[in-house]
Amino acid sequence: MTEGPSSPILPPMEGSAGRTGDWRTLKPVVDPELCIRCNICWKFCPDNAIYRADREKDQAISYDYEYCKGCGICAEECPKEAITMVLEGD
Amino acid sequence: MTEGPSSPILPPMEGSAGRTGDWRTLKPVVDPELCIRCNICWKFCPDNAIYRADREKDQAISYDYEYCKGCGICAEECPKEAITMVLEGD
Amino acid sequence: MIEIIQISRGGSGGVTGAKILADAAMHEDKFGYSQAIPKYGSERRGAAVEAYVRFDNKPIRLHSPVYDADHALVLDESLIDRIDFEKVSKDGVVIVNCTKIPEQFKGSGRKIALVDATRISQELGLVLSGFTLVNMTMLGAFAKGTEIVSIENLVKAIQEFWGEKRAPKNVEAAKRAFEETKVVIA
Amino acid sequence: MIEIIQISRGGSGGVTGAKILADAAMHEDKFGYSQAIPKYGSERRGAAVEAYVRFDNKPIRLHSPVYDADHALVLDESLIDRIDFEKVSKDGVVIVNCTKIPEQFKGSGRKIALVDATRISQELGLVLSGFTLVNMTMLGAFAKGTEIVSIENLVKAIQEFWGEKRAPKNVEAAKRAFEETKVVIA
Amino acid sequence: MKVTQKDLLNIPKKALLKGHFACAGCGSALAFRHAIGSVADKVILVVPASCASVYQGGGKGASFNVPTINTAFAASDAVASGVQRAMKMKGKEDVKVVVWGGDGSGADIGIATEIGACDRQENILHVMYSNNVYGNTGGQRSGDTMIGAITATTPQGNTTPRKMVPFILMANNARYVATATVAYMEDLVTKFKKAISMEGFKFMQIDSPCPPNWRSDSADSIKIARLAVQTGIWPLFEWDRDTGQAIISRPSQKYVDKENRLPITDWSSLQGRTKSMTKEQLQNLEFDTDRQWSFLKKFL
Amino acid sequence: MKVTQKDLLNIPKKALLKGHFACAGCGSALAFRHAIGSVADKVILVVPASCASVYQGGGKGASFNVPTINTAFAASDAVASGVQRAMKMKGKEDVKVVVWGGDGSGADIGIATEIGACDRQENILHVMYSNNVYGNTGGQRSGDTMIGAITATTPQGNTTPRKMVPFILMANNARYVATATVAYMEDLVTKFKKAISMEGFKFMQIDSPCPPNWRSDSADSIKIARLAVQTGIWPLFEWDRDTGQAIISRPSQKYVDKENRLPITDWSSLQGRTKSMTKEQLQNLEFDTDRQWSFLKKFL
Amino acid sequence: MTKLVVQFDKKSMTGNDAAAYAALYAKPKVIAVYPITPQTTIIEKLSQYVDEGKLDAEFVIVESEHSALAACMGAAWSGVRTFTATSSQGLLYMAENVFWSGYGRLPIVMPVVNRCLAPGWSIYQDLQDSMAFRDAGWIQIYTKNNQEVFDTVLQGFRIAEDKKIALPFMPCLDGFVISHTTAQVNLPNAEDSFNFVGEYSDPVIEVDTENPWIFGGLVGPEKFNKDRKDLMEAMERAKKKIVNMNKEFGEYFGRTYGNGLVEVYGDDVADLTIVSMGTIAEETQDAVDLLKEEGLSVNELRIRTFRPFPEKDIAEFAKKNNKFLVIDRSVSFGHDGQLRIETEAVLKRNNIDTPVEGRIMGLGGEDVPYTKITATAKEVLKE
Amino acid sequence: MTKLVVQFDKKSMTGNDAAAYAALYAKPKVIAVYPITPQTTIIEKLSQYVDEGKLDAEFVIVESEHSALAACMGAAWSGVRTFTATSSQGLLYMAENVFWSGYGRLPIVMPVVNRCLAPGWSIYQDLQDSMAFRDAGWIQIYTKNNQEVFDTVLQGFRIAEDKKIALPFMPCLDGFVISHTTAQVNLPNAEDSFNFVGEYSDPVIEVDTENPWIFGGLVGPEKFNKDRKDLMEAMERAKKKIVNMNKEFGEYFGRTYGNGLVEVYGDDVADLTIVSMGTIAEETQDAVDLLKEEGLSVNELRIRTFRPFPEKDIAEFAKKNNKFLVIDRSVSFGHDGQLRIETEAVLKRNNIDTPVEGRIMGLGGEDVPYTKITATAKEVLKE
Ligand SMILES: Cc1ncc(C[n+]2csc(CCOP(=O)(O)OP(=O)(O)O)c2C)c(N)n1
Ligand SMILES: Cc1ncc(C[n+]2csc(CCOP(=O)(O)OP(=O)(O)O)c2C)c(N)n1
Ligand code: SF4
Ligand code: SF4
Ligand code: SF4
Ligand code: SF4
Ligand code: SF4
Ligand code: SF4
Ligand SMILES: [Mg+2]
Ligand SMILES: [Mg+2]
Repeated sequence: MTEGPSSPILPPMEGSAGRTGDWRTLKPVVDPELCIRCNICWKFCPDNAIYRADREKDQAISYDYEYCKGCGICAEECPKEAITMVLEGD
Repeated sequence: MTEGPSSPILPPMEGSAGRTGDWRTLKPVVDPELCIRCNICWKFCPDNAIYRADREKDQAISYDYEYCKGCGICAEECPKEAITMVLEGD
Repeated sequence: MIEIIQISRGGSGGVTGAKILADAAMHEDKFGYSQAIPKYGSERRGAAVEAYVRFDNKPIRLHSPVYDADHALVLDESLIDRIDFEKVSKDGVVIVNCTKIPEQFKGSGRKIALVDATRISQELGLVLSGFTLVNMTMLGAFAKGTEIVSIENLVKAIQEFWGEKRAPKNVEAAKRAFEETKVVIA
Repeated sequence: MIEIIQISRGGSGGVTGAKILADAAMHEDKFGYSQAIPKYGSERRGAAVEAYVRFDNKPIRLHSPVYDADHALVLDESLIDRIDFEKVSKDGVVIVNCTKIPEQFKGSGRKIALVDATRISQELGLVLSGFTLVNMTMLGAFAKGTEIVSIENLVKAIQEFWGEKRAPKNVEAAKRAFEETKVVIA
Repeated sequence: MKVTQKDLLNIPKKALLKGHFACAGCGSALAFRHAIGSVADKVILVVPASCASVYQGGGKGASFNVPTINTAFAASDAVASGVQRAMKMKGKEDVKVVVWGGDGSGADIGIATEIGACDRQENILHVMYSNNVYGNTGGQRSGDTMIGAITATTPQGNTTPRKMVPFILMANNARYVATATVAYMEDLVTKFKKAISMEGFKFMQIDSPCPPNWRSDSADSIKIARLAVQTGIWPLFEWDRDTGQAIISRPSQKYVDKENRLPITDWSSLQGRTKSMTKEQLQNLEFDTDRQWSFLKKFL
Repeated sequence: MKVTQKDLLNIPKKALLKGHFACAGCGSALAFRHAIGSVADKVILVVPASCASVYQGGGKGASFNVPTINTAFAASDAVASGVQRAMKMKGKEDVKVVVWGGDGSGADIGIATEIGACDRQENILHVMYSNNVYGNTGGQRSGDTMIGAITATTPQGNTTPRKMVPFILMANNARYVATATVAYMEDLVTKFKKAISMEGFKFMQIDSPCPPNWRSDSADSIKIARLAVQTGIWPLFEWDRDTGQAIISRPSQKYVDKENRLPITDWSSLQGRTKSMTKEQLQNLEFDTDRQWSFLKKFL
Repeated sequence: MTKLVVQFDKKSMTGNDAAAYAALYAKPKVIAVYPITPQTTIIEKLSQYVDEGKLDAEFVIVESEHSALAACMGAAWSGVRTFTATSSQGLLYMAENVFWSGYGRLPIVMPVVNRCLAPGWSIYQDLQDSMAFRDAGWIQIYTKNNQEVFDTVLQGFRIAEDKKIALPFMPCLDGFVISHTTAQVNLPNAEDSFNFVGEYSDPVIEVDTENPWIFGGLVGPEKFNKDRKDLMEAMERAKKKIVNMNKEFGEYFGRTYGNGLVEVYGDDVADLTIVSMGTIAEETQDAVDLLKEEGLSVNELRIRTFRPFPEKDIAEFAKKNNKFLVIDRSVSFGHDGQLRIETEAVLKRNNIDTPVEGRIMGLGGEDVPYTKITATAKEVLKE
Repeated sequence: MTKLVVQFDKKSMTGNDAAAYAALYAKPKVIAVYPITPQTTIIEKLSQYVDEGKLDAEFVIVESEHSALAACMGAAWSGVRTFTATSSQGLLYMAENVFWSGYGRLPIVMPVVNRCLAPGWSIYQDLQDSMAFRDAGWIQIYTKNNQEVFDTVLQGFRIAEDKKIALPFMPCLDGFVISHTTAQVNLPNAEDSFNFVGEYSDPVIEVDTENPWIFGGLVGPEKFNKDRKDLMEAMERAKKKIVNMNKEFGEYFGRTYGNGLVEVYGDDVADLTIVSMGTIAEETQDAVDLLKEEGLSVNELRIRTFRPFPEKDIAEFAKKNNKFLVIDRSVSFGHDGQLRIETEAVLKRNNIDTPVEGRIMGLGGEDVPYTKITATAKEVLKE
């Protein structure tokens, strides 16, 4: 479609809304000790901002703070209360 | 609405489509002898072109040929086959 | 240019008839161009429907109804009064579906082409849901009465329109009418 | 005419704040006319939102955003860089929600009004679905920092907007900010 | 409340004046005559584009003897809502607002408007007379066209099942839903009068034979409609939100049991649009009929 | 065919790229991430005006990693039909066409288009994520708004029952109809994959929490959605035309029996839009919930 | 109408609030609504008024704009005052009924909050939406600020409901820059406002169970042309009505907008006249002042009423002036800006030599600050 | 394009048949239809072609015009040739998508069979319907007879599908007087016709599962204006394309229509030039001949292409001529006939003194015979 008309066409792109991590007031922090690597938090993150836990490598989840909006769902849904929401910047 | 705008407004009127009896090719004719005054034909006439039979006055149905379109429903539905469709003009 | 007005009843095939008449004129060497304009409205079965046909030897650029016709085609005798014959040329032909000169024309000196189209059509089984299709029949009468389209070209047009299967009856209707039509001076 | 640019985060009440600031300016005898223009876009909670406010002593006929502001209101310190301070008057005041002079302004010679609006608002319970509403608080700081609207008129505007039931907390926030705001030269 | 033939004879109003523009043998006009005639006055009609916008008249006068507002094709239920709300504000809550429209507006282009009015529980009655086609434009397929029926846009016969608007509105919580047919006029008028007496959104669908588009003999209109009931193609029923229950109407009761139904060909052979249906088409029509019955039976 | 959490973990595609424009805690975005992510490629999305036209991105780039056509509010199912038909003509019948839209288009303005596509048995899947309001315009009442919920146009709480689009489409002979919720993601994705594998018109309605319009804490999105199931407000089920039968989905099975349901207030108290509901409003909501269950039970 | 010393309350409010106030004060009986940005806050406000009992009206929350206008049409046919509002795609979606209301002579008042048309999606302002309906038989007035929105909506009911006019009325206000911008409005009280508008007691049209007439049915060419001719004439009468209404409003409330049809700003004669509509026209006033300060001779002719199009007023002003610069915020693609086209046409028709330049600006929410207007004016002056 | 000695078959057929033939020969892949008088016979014919296997296309019988055009849009985005047709209320009902197709640059071909707009109900011809969409970014050509309908629909696909144009195409034909009137059409055979149109192999736009792009999403003012500017330029390019297409069509099929944009009939210079469109323009040719016979100097400028508007061609012709009489078959209520307005505008813009008279005729199917045209011409000549 190289010579086509000028009309609104967009390619996929990470961060199309910018660094959405900026939107956060509260920040999720995981306690790797408490985390049982169940990935429920990962499943429910609307922003895909959680790096999966890996049971085999015994790795807890971690965050992509660049994009995590701090909604708090992960903390709410974690069965082990392994995630705490802390004030951004604190 | 006397001084209102000029817009399409119509009053009710008999014969708004003209003398629809003209549309007829076949014409229903009733045999008053056979007619049992049940008024079924009257009921099914889409053109309201049948004058009701009157049991008390012992009167058979009759037709408003000015408007009867000659559809033939009355003849078809008459339980006594008291109505015949004849060629118009015959 | 030849201009024709036709009146028929919805259901009797008038619109198709006008179209086929135009087709036939197209085949005439002396014309080559034609037009058929149905006047649309509430085209209910049985209600009066007008149509206009023009023949010419060059493309026709008019798009209006025919106001002053040369000939008139009346597919149903009872509709005669719907046409304003003041505006139909006295030199033209009036083709009517009936057996004798209608009252209205008596003494008019008009050339009337008479044909019992209803009977012919019915005899040929040209009946659809109770309505007799007199359109093709009346075209035969038109050919005979006016002599401006030949029966050959008319038959050609009918055949093209109806296709192999349905043409024969319709052709037959036109031909029989062509034979049976009587031209009289009223 | 005085022109103000405000930046805030969706959810912190910036748009309402700008409106109430305009209301307050209307009550000032020296102005009487004002305007508040929120810049609409995808105003998601947490996303940056600009708004523009104008004060004047005659009806304002401009409808464009403020390009060259006299003063700037920053409801969230992290948003400072979203404003092009090249275009904000050096003689004006920058009102920021923070406790010490932000890096960006150090040595700029700018007049900075500092207030810990987040704390004040939170202490007063001005929190909605997790978001701290610093808008009224920052207006108190604006009044103090710029001295172009009086705290009285600000309070009046706040009261009018929020109505009897909800006004007190908001008034309190503005008043406390008015007291606590420190104006410094950076 | 059951209307008898006697009641029909004492029709309170000549709602449809003679000499109108409907084709000879038109079911829709017949239904109009009795249904609208049964409610003497205080009725306002709202009519979308359809045959009813033609047979109501034009030129110098109208065949409809009831105040009527014509609307755009998809607008009627919303216009009717506006009329009803206005009447309410004027303190004329006794005025009944009736939409009289075809299956084109009722099942296709206007269905969002209709569902919207139903959702808002507007106090109106929508009568959808169904000739199963876009009659006014010359007989093209509508969402209510029967499987296998030839229309101007489905020259080999329609292939999709009927959009059962009554079921859609039952699912959407209408106050009252009913089907009717001109063949059983007492039943039709009974339902109409019942519907109009209720508060909320009411809907009726009426089987309305249409000789030119069904390519049928105009004399057969009633016969065909009766056969639609007897073959099971046109189940007659009522559904009331208050009970959540459907009731099969008397004329159809016998045909709940498939055994008792007449063969579909009794019905299809009388119409040019269906008489040449293939075996497969007939099967599909039967299948779609069964689907309707089985849906219905869940609500008995 | 049942999708497990493992399957979710092995999600074949990042359908929704990070850094998108949905609000924090958006259920719709979450549903998108898993549902669209579950079908690696050969999907074309059609998106009507809605929050999805915003959170898909703009400016320089898009968060949707799937080809997407934006349409007018009421046009999506027809545009999707055109896309699917074109793909068919191009010999690309393996391409799946999915409408991803809100309850505004799905239940209100676009419902005629949707029912039309269903009627034609277009081979498309319509996913209606429902946040029960017009989210994109700031939270006005939609046809899918719960009784009693405060919206921008119903400041005292909505008064009309929900327009149950799934039921409407069951009545209209859809190939497959299902409800789902972000709270039970495996169930959601299972249904989505099932739907997309079928031929014909498929429909799914997804309960999609919306913190700004529900006036709820973004952290509670999943909790509220789960409670909607547990209180019976949001019955999870599937309906298949082939069987004509509805199946209550696992997470909802326990709540078929009203006894087992949690009190509605467990759900309503978490949301600003519902927490001040009057007793009467609560009763009406319960009544409407019962209505839905009783409709559903007829198809079990 | 008795003259009153009307009390005002100076309030700051958005343009949409101003529209909602005017609607509230006119007491429509049926309001039908469907949301679209940037119109939404009008209908949200009205829903509050109704909910709070401030306004006794049927509030119909419909499922689409097509139905919103349709419901108003039903109410208008029933002879009650009625109101709705829309924007952009919403206006397009109700297109059939927009024409129906115009040609059907239904006195509905419907503010259009101007927003551009998709695609691409954009919620920002230009005039493409309402301009697309300039054939539809609606009166269109383009407002310049919040105050004028209130005043115009209020006037609208009286203009529309005049039996000699009987046309629907579309007050247009620029999205966001008016609709969502807070500014001062001198708000008369509810009673004075309603007194000005008056009760809608003698409807232009009214369906009536006592008189079973048919509305909007089949017509032949003759009747069709009669109705259309009356519609054209009603538009002519509307010009007078708008002028009178402007005057009367002035007497009553102390404010006028030019002569109601057009508004001149600056000197009566100048080297260059800027012709425009909406907020650009108000911003132009600052530009005119600035240019004057710089010693340039520029004035402004604001077209307030676009339908009916004020041919005479434009022609007369052009006759006295030297050059026109028309700024359009919309385009008829494949030709030019609509205001330019029509302005040129009336100049031609009236044999006026004043040359006309045209610029299209501010599409899709593009900002048009006075600096841009002054720059353009200078450019054109130099030519 | 190789030149061929193309064989014709002279056939008599209605204008709608001619449109259906052209569509058949162009082999669209997706056809979506919704009936409305007087368009119906086009779609009925196509349904037959598809049913009989003469045309291999998806035939989508939708539930409204909004969806008819929407389905075509989906197909156009998918890169296949697509066709629909509509009229009057149907065009209004699809309004949102009409604009969407134009601004979205979707090369759909959609004949509009011109019919007036309700209320009252009338199915007869005038140009009010398509004229209302002159802002929508569609190319509009108004045909004068059945032959031109066939030719124009055929040309339409190539014009629309040119990547440099990428605009939807609306051939307009007067209801009944063209659509239902039988006249002669020189019909080329299917193969030659298709050869002329060519395969739509390099779509202007194409959604693609390999390239997950987003079509028609959110845009800011900058991108918005870029797209609109390109649309304006595409309209300019379309003028050239239409001229070339007319020429090429002439070489191929031996017929042209003026220069494609306008067509002059009669002498190059005359005392009076009648300017009109559609069938009135053809009927005018008879009027011109007649007036000439009577010794009056009258010629005709038929506007074939209304969008893009042929400014230059009209201006040039006006420069040579003495007086214009514009006959409009539609009105922008509250101003004047649209063709008159735009003609005046371009004359003004080009400083041409030729005076312009205007007449509105033929609304709602009112007949406009050449006698009426000659009478009007004489009246205007006398003034
Ligand atoms: C928007 C729009 N599209 C199309 C039409 C043309 N039209 C008028 S009536 C009609 C069909 C009506 O069908 P139905 O509702 O079934 O009523 P019937 O004519 O069969 O009585 C159509 C397609 C129209 N008037 N408006
Ligand atoms: C014809 C038309 N009317 C109104 C709008 C404005 N509008 C855009 S999105 C929207 C609401 C969408 O609601 P929903 O479909 O539930 O999706 P959500 O925003 O909740 O995700 C509205 C009203 C529009 N774009 N087009
Ligand atoms: S939900 Fe909790 S336990 Fe499970 S992976 Fe996340 S942080 Fe770990
Ligand atoms: S806080 Fe919300 S956005 Fe951030 S990682 Fe947790 S679930 Fe994702
Ligand atoms: S149906 Fe027959 S028997 Fe009965 S009233 Fe009529 S004519 Fe008489
Ligand atoms: S033939 Fe038809 S129209 Fe005539 S009376 Fe009998 S039923 Fe009525
Ligand atoms: S076409 Fe059918 S529905 Fe319409 S008037 Fe004729 S018979 Fe009645
Ligand atoms: S408004 Fe609701 S649905 Fe829309 S993006 Fe925000 S959370 Fe999601
Ligand atoms: Mg029908
Ligand atoms: Mg929603």
